[in-house]
Amino acid sequence: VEQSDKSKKSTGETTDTSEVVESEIDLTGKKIGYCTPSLNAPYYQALLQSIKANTEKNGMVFLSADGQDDINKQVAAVEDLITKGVDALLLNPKDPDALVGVTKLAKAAGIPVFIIDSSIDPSADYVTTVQSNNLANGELAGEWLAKKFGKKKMNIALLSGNAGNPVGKTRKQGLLQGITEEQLRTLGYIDLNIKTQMYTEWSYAGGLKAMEDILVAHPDINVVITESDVCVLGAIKAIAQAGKTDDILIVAGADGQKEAIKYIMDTDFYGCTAMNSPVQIGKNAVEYAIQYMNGKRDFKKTSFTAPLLITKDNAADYYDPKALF
Amino acid sequence: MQNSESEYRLEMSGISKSFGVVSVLENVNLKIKHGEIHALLGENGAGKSTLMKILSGVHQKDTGKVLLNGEEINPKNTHDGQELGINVVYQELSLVNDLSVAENIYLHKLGANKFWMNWKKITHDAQELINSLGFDIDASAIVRDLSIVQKQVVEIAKAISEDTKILVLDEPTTVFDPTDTQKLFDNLFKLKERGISIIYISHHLEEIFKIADTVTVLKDGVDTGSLPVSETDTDGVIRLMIGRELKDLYPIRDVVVGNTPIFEVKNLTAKDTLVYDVSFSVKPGEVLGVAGLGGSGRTETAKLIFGAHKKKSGSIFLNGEEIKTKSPVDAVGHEIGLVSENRKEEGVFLPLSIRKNISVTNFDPISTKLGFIKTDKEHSNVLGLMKKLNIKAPDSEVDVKNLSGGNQQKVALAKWLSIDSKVIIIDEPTRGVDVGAKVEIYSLINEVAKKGVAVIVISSDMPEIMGIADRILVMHEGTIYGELPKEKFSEENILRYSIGEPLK
Amino acid sequence: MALTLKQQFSSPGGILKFLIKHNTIFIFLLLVIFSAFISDVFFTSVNLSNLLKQVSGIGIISIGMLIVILTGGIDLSVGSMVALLAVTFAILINIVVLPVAIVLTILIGFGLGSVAGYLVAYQKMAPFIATLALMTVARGLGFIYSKGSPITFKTPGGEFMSNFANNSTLGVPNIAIVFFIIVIIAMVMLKYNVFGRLIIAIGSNEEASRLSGIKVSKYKFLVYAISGSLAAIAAIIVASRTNLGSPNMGMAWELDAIAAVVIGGASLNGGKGSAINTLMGVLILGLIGNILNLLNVPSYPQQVVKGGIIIFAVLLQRFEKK
Amino acid sequence: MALTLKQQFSSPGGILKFLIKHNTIFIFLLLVIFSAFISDVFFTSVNLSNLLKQVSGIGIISIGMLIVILTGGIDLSVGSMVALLAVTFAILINIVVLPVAIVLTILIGFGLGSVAGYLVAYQKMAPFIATLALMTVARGLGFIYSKGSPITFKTPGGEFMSNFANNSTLGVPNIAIVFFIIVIIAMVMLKYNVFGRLIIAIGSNEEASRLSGIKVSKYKFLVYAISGSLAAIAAIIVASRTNLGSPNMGMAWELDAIAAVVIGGASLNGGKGSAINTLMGVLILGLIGNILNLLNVPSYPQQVVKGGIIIFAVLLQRFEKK
Ligand SMILES: Nc1ncnc2c1ncn2[C@@H]1O[C@H](COP(=O)(O)OP(=O)(O)OP(=O)(O)O)[C@@H](O)[C@H]1O
Ligand SMILES: Nc1ncnc2c1ncn2[C@@H]1O[C@H](COP(=O)(O)OP(=O)(O)OP(=O)(O)O)[C@@H](O)[C@H]1O
Ligand SMILES: [Mg+2]
Ligand SMILES: [Mg+2]
Repeated sequence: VEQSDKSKKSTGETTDTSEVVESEIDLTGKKIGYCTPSLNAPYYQALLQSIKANTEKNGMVFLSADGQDDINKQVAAVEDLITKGVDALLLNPKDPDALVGVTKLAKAAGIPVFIIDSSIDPSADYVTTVQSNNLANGELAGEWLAKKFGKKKMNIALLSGNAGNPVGKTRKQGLLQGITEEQLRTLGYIDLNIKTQMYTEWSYAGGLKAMEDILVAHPDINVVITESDVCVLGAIKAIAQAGKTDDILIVAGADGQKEAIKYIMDTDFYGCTAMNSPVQIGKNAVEYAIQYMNGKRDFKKTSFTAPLLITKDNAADYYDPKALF
Repeated sequence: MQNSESEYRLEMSGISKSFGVVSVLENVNLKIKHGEIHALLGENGAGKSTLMKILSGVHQKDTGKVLLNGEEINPKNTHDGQELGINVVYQELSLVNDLSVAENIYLHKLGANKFWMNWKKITHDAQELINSLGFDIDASAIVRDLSIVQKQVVEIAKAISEDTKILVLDEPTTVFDPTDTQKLFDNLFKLKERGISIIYISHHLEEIFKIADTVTVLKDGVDTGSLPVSETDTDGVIRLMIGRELKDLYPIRDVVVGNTPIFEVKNLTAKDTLVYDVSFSVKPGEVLGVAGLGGSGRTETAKLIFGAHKKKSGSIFLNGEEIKTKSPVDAVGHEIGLVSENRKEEGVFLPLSIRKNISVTNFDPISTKLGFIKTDKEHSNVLGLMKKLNIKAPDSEVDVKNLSGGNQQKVALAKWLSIDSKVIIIDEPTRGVDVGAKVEIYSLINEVAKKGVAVIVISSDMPEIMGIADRILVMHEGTIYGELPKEKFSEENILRYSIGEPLK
Repeated sequence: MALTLKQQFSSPGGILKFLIKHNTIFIFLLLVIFSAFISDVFFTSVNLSNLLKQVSGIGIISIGMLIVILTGGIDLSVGSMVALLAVTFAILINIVVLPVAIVLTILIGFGLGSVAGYLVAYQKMAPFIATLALMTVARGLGFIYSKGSPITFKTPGGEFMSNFANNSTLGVPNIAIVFFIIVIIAMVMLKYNVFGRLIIAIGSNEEASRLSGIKVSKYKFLVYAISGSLAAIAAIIVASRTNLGSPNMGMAWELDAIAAVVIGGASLNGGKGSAINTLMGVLILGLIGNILNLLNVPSYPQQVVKGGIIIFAVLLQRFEKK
Repeated sequence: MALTLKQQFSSPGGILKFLIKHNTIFIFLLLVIFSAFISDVFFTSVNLSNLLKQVSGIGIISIGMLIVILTGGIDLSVGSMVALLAVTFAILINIVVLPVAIVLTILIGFGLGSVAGYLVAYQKMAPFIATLALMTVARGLGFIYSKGSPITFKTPGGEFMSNFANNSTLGVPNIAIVFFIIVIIAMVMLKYNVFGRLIIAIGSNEEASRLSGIKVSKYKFLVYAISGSLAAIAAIIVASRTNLGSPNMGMAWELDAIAAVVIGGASLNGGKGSAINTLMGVLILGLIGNILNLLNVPSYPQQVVKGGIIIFAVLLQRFEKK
């Protein structure tokens, strides 16, 4: 596994975060196509912007397509991208198996495919995967939580994104693994008590409603773990409303959204989150695509951005109020 | 507003109108005096309703001129028409089912700018209006719950308001029994005295001679000029309408009626309606008339037999064997047919073509085992029926909603009369049908009876029921009050039974 | 059928009539009693006030949906409209003073609703397709204006709204009070106001209404505009609850709103339906979601159970009518 | 109004009549010509075959939706049904032989549709609410059976289906052929078969149908069952396209299907609509998405433009009728 260097989140949209990549061939007019599974979350928007900025910075043309949160629509979107003709396809697959077919279509059309952000089944035809290490990130957060509580009893509520989401699932696994591994290491036993799981549809309002009901049904909750900052940001309102900000600790397995980092800096109840930087992924993805065009072929099958936990200690380094995400 | 200078309240001159390529009115003239009851007559599809709709603003004329009190008017919609004092009782019921009687009566006023409802006042006023018309309907009732007769009364009440100058009644009595009709006439005379001009459309010619001062006849979209009622008679009017003499309105009944009843009803009682303990029988080939006042339960009885309403007790026999009709499907399975009195809501499929309307009861002979329709057969079948019933339409593909009222009625009849039945119940067979077409329908009923079918005809039209029935049952308050054999047929006898009194 | 039976009762007394007409209330009460039995935290004031807060947004658009449905129409754009208007409000609150932001948002809601109204009333487009198209357009605009990210309230006005939306007066959440006021206005309008009666008339028989000289197009236009305005109020409320306007808000709310109206006994053919029953429909739907969460029913089965309860409630309603 | 005008032409010749009746075809052709002009890759065989593949799934459920809408009903459950049945098919294909898996899936689709049919036809529930509830139930069941994750085809049967779904015969994608066959069957049934006649009769006047002795409940039941079966076929196709069944499939497809039917000129009040026009509606919607992708319109504005084109197409339709 190749681990790319993780730079600090540089300053937001006002400053240019994109970089010119060295290239021997002339990149002018080359087309980079990116297919997002959805644009219904700021994260995806930020990722798209990052890829776009890096593409254009290098003098290439950026083409995008949106899967609209529907596997079949994403397949259609990729087909349309291939029809248009691109020199490299960056694919963020909504489903690891469902998009295998279109990677083969792309290959048949002579287009290299780079899997971005999410994973794909190994049977697919692709050059490499560029993503955050969701599992490792989740583990870091889980370990942090277990350390923080030590022997103290945890009553956990889990706020998830939406049903059946593979990324969410990986992060959740990471969190749980982190907690249990750490407990085994330091306590010698596992004490994992997840009292409820609720889905938030990755939205503020969903998190708020879920948290309201959780607080009524399980008043003894003292930890909220979540697959993403966005699931919990609305929930904070409910916690504050119930006057429980001193009793409940929030731990997120991702993403390092600026609002979350701000909470980590300013408060004690938002314990940590893990960095899942769309800026970084976008940058790396375009870089690899350019390297491919320059003839490089020996890519590792997976390249992660470095796992990184954001806590009070380092939050200020990663806080950029102007960032898109 | 009263303009005494012009002799006529209303002058329509040179009116032409066509729907697409179908020309409906050609250069029609109509002049109505102040305080006159003017009858507008004509065959089905002659264009009477269309002319009135032009007057009220529903349709726009292609050419011509309309003068009201000598001033030209051009109502663009019914709102304009009402502002001018033109109120119409349309041929097809046009009430708002979910509102109360009072609201319906004052609906057009509600549209005019007021903000708050004055429930008390409109209910009170409406109640007074209805009472003054001599009818008994709760003004706060929801229209949906009214019988069709009551709805028609509401329609009429709605059209009569203080500022009415011209009142148009397009076949107002088709659902009325003789007493209701008389009440309406009394009211019309009162309005006439108030100087209101009334245009009266009807296919009941005897009514015309009772109330109208003047008649205008429309034929094929052209008017034959108007003449005072005193200068003509029924035959004269018929000649103007259909261009020939009409010898016998009612065909000779030369059917041999069988001896053993083919159809029998015993002690039938309804679960949800007023009908109770109805018993009667019909012999093959017999035409059994059912008379009674509106609300006496004739329609309900028919629907009960047909399985459209729920039964509480009683039994039905066909050819001596008891049958169950829990739903219309069962009834149709036993070859029982019902032509509903409410053609618009229950009789025809307005958006569908004549062909599709007629075929719907009768796919067996025109389709294969797998249900594929033999289109040639269907066409010839439908065209034959259209010809037989003289349905006026360019072809069988015209949507029924574009037919005139009378022609719609014929389509509703054709649906049932074309198929093999053992029993057929016809509720108000000639509602809105012109005299010429009535003869055709009567002959058809006769023809059906000749085949040995038991025919039950419900009718509020006394001459009609006496003209075609072999025997008449009279209903009163939900059950059969009396039976009249042919020799005792008279309006007086029917009426006596209808109001629950014995014969003299 | 039902009406014939209904009529049976109509003469004796008003009370029985009322009970029959508002049987949704019983179904609601039944669910409340049932919920109180199976969950001991259900009947806590915190939970009840949560429940009210959770339903207020959808409740307000349901009232708009009701009046549209009364005319025989439908408004699929309300959910997306909430998103677009929440974003609009969040943008506005950060640049103008609060009252102006509120008024402008409502006016924009009215304007957006007017587009649907124009297409339906004057261009005679099928309401379903006109509002479906606008649903797509509004969601798209919401994403464009917000650049895909939520816009946080940053001004004192925003803070005020946030406090308002999350606090209660006399134990009743403020936003629920707003919702109830809208329900009461709708009730009064539908019963005692000419406008209300006329929209019922139009939904019940459009042709007859036209023949009675009612300006059908004008009223049809207005109901969509009002629905848009109510979507604006709902947007302000839900945005204030979370302190931000996000283009993801109101996802599929149109379906919940329609469901609430229909559970409240309204007919999608128009002419039939009442505000109080719609309120019950809203509460029933909210309650189902709430109690399933309290009972800790896992998410997947929750959807199954939810659908089952809806069917059950509607069947019960039919049964009660008998 | 439109019909009056239509009648105008009805007497002279059949061709003009046909043109008027099927004006959706023109709008489609107009869009095709327009698309060919503004994008040089649009008219490539690859793109056209992609387009056909992309619309086939929604197209098939649109035909089911059409017959439901013809009776005056609506089926909101089809999208979720596709998800549940795709999962079902994926599970089945991994445990039984292909033909059995196909037949069973269709039978299950029929059974699920029957539930909606039973509620609507025999329990007299409003179709909107009955199918909305089932939509929730079906989605939930899809998640339960799949445990929330897609189920991949693992057998040779699966491979066969995957090849079938992604390949073409004589240049036409196989799944489009399936779709076209279904359209043709629907056309024939609606025009030349008693079943079609009767459902149109029911949709145009249910009471008159009942009094004509038509088994209204039976036919209403059947249309939902058929819609369920077609959802099963659509599910098999879309699952095969991606080689797996996922509970996330078919999200909001019910709206696309309804839109296709309505763009095809059908009336949601029932009694009006045709299979060929629904096909056009499906193609129009698919084409709009395709051409916007080809033109590289970004996602957010794409939604706005898409909504705009739908409105435009429907208005054009009205205009052409005049
Ligand atoms: N909207 C319309 N579109 C097309 N044709 C129409 C329309 N309305 C009426 N017609 C046609 O115009 C003619 C006249 O119809 P109209 O209703 O005026 O007749 P009528 O004299 O009132 O007949 P009836 O006695 O049966 O009521 C008929 O042939 C009818 O088919
Ligand atoms: N929808 C209804 N619900 C309840 N009662 C009704 C309904 N329609 C009619 N009735 C009642 O049933 C009785 C019979 O109605 P109706 O007037 O149809 O009888 P009828 O003898 O067929 O008269 P006609 O044929 O002259 O209309 C009346 O008392 C009426 O009030
Ligand atoms: Mg007429
Ligand atoms: Mg009757």
